[in-house]
Amino acid sequence: MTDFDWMKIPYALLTVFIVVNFGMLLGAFIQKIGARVGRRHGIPIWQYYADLIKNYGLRTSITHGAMFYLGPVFRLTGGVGLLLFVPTIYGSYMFSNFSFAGDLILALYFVFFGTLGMALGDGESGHPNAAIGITRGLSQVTAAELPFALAVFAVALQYQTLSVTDIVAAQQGGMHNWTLFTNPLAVAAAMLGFLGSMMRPPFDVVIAPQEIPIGPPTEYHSSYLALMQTNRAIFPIAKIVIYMNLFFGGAASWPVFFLKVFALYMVSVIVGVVFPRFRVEQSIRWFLIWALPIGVLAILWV
Amino acid sequence: MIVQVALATGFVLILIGIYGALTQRNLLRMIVAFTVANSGVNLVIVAVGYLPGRTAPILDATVPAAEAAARIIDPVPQALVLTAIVIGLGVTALMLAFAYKLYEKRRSLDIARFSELKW
Amino acid sequence: MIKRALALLLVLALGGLFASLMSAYAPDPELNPTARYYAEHTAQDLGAANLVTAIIVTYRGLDTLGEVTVLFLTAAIVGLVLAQSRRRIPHQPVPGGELLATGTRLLTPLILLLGVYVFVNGHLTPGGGFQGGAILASGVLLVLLADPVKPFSHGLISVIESLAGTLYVLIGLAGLALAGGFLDNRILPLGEFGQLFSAGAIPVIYSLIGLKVGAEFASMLASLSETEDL
Amino acid sequence: MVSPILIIALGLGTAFLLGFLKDSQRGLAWLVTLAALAGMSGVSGTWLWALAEGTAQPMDVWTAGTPPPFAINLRMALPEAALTLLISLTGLLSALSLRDALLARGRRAMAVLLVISMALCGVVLTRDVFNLFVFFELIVIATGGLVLLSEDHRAVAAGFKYMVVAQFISIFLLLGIIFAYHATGSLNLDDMTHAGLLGHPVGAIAFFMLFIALVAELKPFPANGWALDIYESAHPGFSALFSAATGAAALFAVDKLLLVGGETWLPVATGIGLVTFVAANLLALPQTHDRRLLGYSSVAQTGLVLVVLGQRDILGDQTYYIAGGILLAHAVAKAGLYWLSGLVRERHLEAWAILRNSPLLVFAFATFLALLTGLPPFPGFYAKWDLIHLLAGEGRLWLLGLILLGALVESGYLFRWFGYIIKRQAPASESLEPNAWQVIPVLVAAAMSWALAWLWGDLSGHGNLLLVLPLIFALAFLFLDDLPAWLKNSLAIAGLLAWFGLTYELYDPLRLIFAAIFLPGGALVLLASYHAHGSRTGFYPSAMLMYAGLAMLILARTSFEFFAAWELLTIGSYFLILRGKESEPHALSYLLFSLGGAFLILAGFALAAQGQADMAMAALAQVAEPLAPWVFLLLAVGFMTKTAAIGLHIWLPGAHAEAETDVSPLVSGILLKAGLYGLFVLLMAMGSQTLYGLNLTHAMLWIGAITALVGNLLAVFQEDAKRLLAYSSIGQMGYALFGLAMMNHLGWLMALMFVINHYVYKSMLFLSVGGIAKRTGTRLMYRMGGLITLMPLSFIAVLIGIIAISGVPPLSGFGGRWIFYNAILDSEARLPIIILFLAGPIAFLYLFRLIHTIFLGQLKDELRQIREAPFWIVMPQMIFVAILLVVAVVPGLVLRRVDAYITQFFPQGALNWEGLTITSQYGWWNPVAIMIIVGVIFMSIFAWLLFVNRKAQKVKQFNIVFSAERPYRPETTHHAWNFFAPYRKALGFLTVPLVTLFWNGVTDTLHAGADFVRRFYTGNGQTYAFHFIIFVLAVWGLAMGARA
Amino acid sequence: MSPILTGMTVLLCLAMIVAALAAIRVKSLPMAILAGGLVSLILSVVFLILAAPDVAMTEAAIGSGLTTFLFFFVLSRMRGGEDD
Repeated sequence: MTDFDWMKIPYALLTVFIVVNFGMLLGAFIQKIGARVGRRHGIPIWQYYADLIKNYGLRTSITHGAMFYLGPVFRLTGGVGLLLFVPTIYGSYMFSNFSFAGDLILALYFVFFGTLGMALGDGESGHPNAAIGITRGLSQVTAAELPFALAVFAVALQYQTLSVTDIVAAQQGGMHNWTLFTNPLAVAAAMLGFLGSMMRPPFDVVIAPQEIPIGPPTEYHSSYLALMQTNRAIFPIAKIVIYMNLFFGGAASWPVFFLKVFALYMVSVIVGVVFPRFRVEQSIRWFLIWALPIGVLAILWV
Repeated sequence: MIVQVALATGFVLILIGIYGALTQRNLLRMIVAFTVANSGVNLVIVAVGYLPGRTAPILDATVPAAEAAARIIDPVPQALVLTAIVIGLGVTALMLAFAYKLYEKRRSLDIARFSELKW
Repeated sequence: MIKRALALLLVLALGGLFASLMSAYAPDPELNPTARYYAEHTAQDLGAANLVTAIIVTYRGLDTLGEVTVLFLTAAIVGLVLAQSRRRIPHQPVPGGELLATGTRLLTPLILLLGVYVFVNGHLTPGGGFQGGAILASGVLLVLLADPVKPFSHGLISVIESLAGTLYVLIGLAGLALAGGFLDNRILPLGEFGQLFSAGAIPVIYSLIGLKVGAEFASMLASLSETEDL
Repeated sequence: MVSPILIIALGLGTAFLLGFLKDSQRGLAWLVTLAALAGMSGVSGTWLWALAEGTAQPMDVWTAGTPPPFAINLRMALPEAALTLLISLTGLLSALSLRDALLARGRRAMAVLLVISMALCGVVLTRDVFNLFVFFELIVIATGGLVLLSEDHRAVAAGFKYMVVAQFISIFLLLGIIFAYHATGSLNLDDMTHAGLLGHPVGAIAFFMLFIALVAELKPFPANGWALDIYESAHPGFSALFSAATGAAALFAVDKLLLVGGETWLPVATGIGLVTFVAANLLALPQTHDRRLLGYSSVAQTGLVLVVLGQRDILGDQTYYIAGGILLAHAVAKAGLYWLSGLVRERHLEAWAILRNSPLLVFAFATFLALLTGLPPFPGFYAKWDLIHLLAGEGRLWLLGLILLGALVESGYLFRWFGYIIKRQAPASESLEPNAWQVIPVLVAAAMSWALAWLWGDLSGHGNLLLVLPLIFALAFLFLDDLPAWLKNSLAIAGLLAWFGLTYELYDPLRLIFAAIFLPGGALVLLASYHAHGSRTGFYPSAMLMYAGLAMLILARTSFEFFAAWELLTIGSYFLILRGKESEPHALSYLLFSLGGAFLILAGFALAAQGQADMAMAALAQVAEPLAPWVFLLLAVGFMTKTAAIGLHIWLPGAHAEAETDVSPLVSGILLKAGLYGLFVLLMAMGSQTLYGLNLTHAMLWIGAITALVGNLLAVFQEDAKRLLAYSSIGQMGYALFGLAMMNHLGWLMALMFVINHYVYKSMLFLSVGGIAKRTGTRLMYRMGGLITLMPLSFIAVLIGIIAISGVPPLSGFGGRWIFYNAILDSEARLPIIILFLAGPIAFLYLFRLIHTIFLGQLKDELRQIREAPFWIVMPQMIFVAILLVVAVVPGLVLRRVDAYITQFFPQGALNWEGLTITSQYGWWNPVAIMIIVGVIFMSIFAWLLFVNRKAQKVKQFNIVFSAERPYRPETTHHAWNFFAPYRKALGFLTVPLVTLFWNGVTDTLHAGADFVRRFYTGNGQTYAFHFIIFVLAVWGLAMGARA
Repeated sequence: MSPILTGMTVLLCLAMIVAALAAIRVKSLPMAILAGGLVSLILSVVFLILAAPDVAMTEAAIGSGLTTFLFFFVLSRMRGGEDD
């Protein structure tokens, strides 16, 4: 834990910059893989940049009200904040970001900041499908968060600390020190929860295009959408960073970081390819029946 | 001996009265049963005060005041019974008046018919 | 039938209670201290020959006052109960025969006299206010039977009733003020033992009781006689 | 001093004198009657005064100038003086109340009234057992007569039934008398005691007969059908006398006899009293006839006094103080209620709603109710306290439990009735035409109630509650009730702040937090009450009563003070909750749970005190095994009732939701903290306790966790916004309970954090939601929607509130969560922690629903015209918002000192408050930094978005993509009803209202059982005779069985 | 006390019990009332034997006399009531 100094600000911006780019490339890359597996061409690797630039470039004269306006702001603040409250690269002063402001718990709870804002903004759009999407999303995410929260707690118990840095530090010195191997139950629970929070099949009914036109953000467009797209690049990675730090030994350098994030991302992709989509209550039950007991065991086992 | 007989009779009268009061449904018959029971009570009270071979608690030539303590029976139960008899009459009269009043309402003396007030 | 059986059962159980009472009972061989006190002190303290009377009028005078009050209450309540049932149109009951009427006229004064005799001598001989009062009432009853049509003088009865009652209470209070306590008979001289005018206020009180009891009974009977046939 | 015999002479003489008056002079006769009764009251009053002041000595009055036992003697001592005064005053006031009936029936009826008053006094005064019989017969006959004063023709039958039973009674009484005389040679009660009546062969049976006959006059269950019929049909003026005076006299007679019987017969009396008390109260439950209900209550109260008399062996000198407290309270209240019933024409309980037209009469009714149920500051309260303590000290716990159970049932039906009065529709046909002669007795009784309250407080060893400043302040509002509401509100606020200022020095840091919430916090919530117009009758006395209780609670140093304060705040808040529109059943269930909890607390204190009448709260720490865990259990469950822990929570949603707009924050934000305060005090003193190997704090941990889970889950499925908040409170209290039960430093800190936060955001949310409900006319969220533009300030309050509750940084809720995580790392109990984890995210669901369905989505047509909530409702919300922000940034402001304070209990685990970062042994948290970082990121993005979209305009409502159609009806586009349908499908099974079913089952069983049992009162006088004989034999059998 | 007196007492007592049973068992109400009066009347004799002349007088006058009379007085007002 270090205190604030002004240099942290440019360093933090650098982290954000790297992660945004990585996130966009990663997203496109995974789309591309998916397309290739399906024997399609897929999108070009810079497609996300093009979309983003286009949307940022668009001007809109429409708003549905104050919260509609603030929704994307909340959302992106949530993503960026989450990223910045956690040290990205272990042992690096540059990329320890603003982790002095709080520990693991801060990150855990800040996840909801964006979700809440998004839900509020969507709500104000006045579109019933948006509201339905939100109820589904919230219902599912609360169920999916449970095993994750349990796993986090198990890890905190295991290492007797809430400091992310300390947890990563405890996992250094070889793969066998990773939580993955020292506490496999916790990791299993967390990974099941992870699937649920990535908005990928089989847990993607929230934004399922077939049923509802793109779910909660139905009414969002132009620069509003651009902010969300930015967040969509940052947020999964910020989450994965937490997973990586807690369970997979963290990353001491950017290459390791890229590799681990990519690998974790792929887990959800692969699962998504294999399973059909769940309805919300099904996924809630699934988390409660499969993921939750593992989490409970993880805690009891520590 | 005589005391025991009187006592037993008194108790039997009480029991007969109580049995009558519990089984007769006619208001007047219930009241009659109570007078029988009251008679029994009075007999018991007097019997309890009786001492064999003594005389009534009235001082006169045959029972001078000086010998009274050895000659007379206990006057207290008699005084009590006097009161009880009069009170018994009062209650009986009152019950009769009530029975009359009830009969006036219903043209019946069956106690089971005066049970609107319940529960 | 169940009711009878249950009643029988209960009565038998009560009989058991009474039986245990009887089996534990043994007559006193001697007078108990209270009775002994009365036997030894009454003549000299109160001057009454009839101990029962002495107890009723003086020693346990408060009971007797209550007893008179019971009759007073009963008369009042019987009056109250039946007041609502009074006939509105006087009907004509058959008057008693000439013989009865004449006999009544002859007998009533005698009966009343007998009643007075009984209560005035209460402190000397058996009998007293209650018995005398009952005899008085039977005189009234005779009048009622003989001539049901004749309006009965409630006013007179009421005055006698109130007067006797009030005087009774006042004498009691006089005992409080002048003698040893409420209803003490020694507010009047005890006189000579065995005489009519003796035993202090006992004859007076017993007379008042007699009058009051007679009046109450009469009032009760009168109230009843004025009811309607149902 | 005048001779006490004058009481008798006066009554009797006047009764005889009335005969001199003409029948037409009824008015005069009535005045004479009044004068005589006044004279009797005067004599007894003088005696009472002289005896109490010590200027006269107890006196034995001889009659006939002869010493007892040879002549009848009367005794005048303190109890006799009090009872004769009670009797003659009741007679006097009943004569007023009976005026019309007496004038209609004439002087004979008046004479009967005089005679019964006299005879009742005689029963009290006489020491002679046969004299007692005579007086009793007088009472029987007079009762038969006075029953006839009723308009109800069924009264004649009731009178006859009474006489039937009275005949049986007199048989036993006479037999008992003569054999007792035979055994002891005396008719004098004192002589009988000395002569050892019970030692004689026939003595025991003789005593039994005397005893059973006198007890039968107390209308014991089950031999009391006749009495109930009389209560139901007689003139209320007479019923008042029959209940108050006859009951008192008969009880005193039984007491005199019990002194003869000695200790052997005390248990029998106790048993009869207890059965009567419990059974009569249960049987009263299904009653709908007001006077019969009061009859059952009378029977029950008499039974309770009999229990007290039966406990003479352990109560000793206290017997008369306790029995007198209960008896006088009962007598005054019951007489008052009967007189009051004369003003109500219809005979079902709802008809009493007519009283609502007169606040004075409602006040009188409430006074009588409080008197009957033994609430402070009335005598029953002091008496019950001492009784329970003495019982507990002797280990008579069954007795204690049954007494409290009966008292609870009694409170149940009485307060249900009060609810009817306040809430039900009065019969249209009826109007309240107060007749001065009937109102005066009621008001005198109410005044007497307060006088008794004063007197008993003065006599008690615990100090007079009526001298406690906060209570005086609260009661003062009764007199100010006609002032305009704003003026009273200002007074109330000033009072709260002034008291806080006065007592500031007295609080340690922990208490300071509670005091701050109760007093200035209360004042802050009261700001919202400025919106009310008119005089708001009844609001301020109730609210200030609650505040008085709260203020006294924190300062309470002894268990008595604590409990008195507890009862006061309960009753005050009950009145407050009852003010809500639909709150009648909920207020009742609130009260019942609260009283049930209070009784547990009382039992706990009593058990802990071990026979002492009182104890310092701190002395709880000295309670030793094996008692300590039981004390802990009782107190903890009692307090958890107030915090609505699972299983005891069902009162809360209705009570909080149905309360008025500015009451909900009072009862939720402030009142719930009283329970937590109790738990704090308990845990500070007693720590962990183990019962049968079960660690009780561990059990509390589970309860807290399950409460949090179920509370949150239920909140998710509410359609009613205030209910949602109410369930949320249950969940929040679960968290706080959990924190406390963790029994570590941070757990307690977390609980305190919840105390503060919950006060702030729940008060705020209830105010905003209340304001919205006020404007929209509904609390159903699906009827709202899109209100953000119309009620922006309310929206801001709700937004801040839900962010705070959900624990999302940067607002203050996060601090609670952070401490929570640090705390559980110290805890060994993992399973309950897991349950609490489950609860966490669910909170998010209901909170989102709250803000979404009210403010977001589509606006309904009918709500287009509404305005922002009234200023005075919004204003406190904005203050709360400010507080939330401040607490969010500098939580140390309040928590630091508490943290240090807790260290004395748990040295381990204190936080480090150096600098801006709060550090624990596991992690850290820098609220300022979080606020700045989030703020900067947020503002930068926001500024940018504003900049690029600077031309954006708000579009029309339906400018949305909607399946290529333009929706016309806003209802169709506001997704709000059954908002979390998938969740319900997945987890709905957890919300089956098992607890509600359980409690409903309990009450239904009680009702059905009572309804079944009461059928054995067939109404047939002969059946009642059977009951009597069976009763006699049963008591005999049991008494003999117990002896053997 | 002489055996004759004792025997007489026993007989009187038996008579009383019979009369009492009659009072609660006989079909006709007037007969029942009379039987009740008879109990009182015999009782007053027993009182005399038990050396209680005051009580005997009272019982005769009030218990058997006035009470019985009251019964008949009331009964005469209620034609048909006796059959219930």
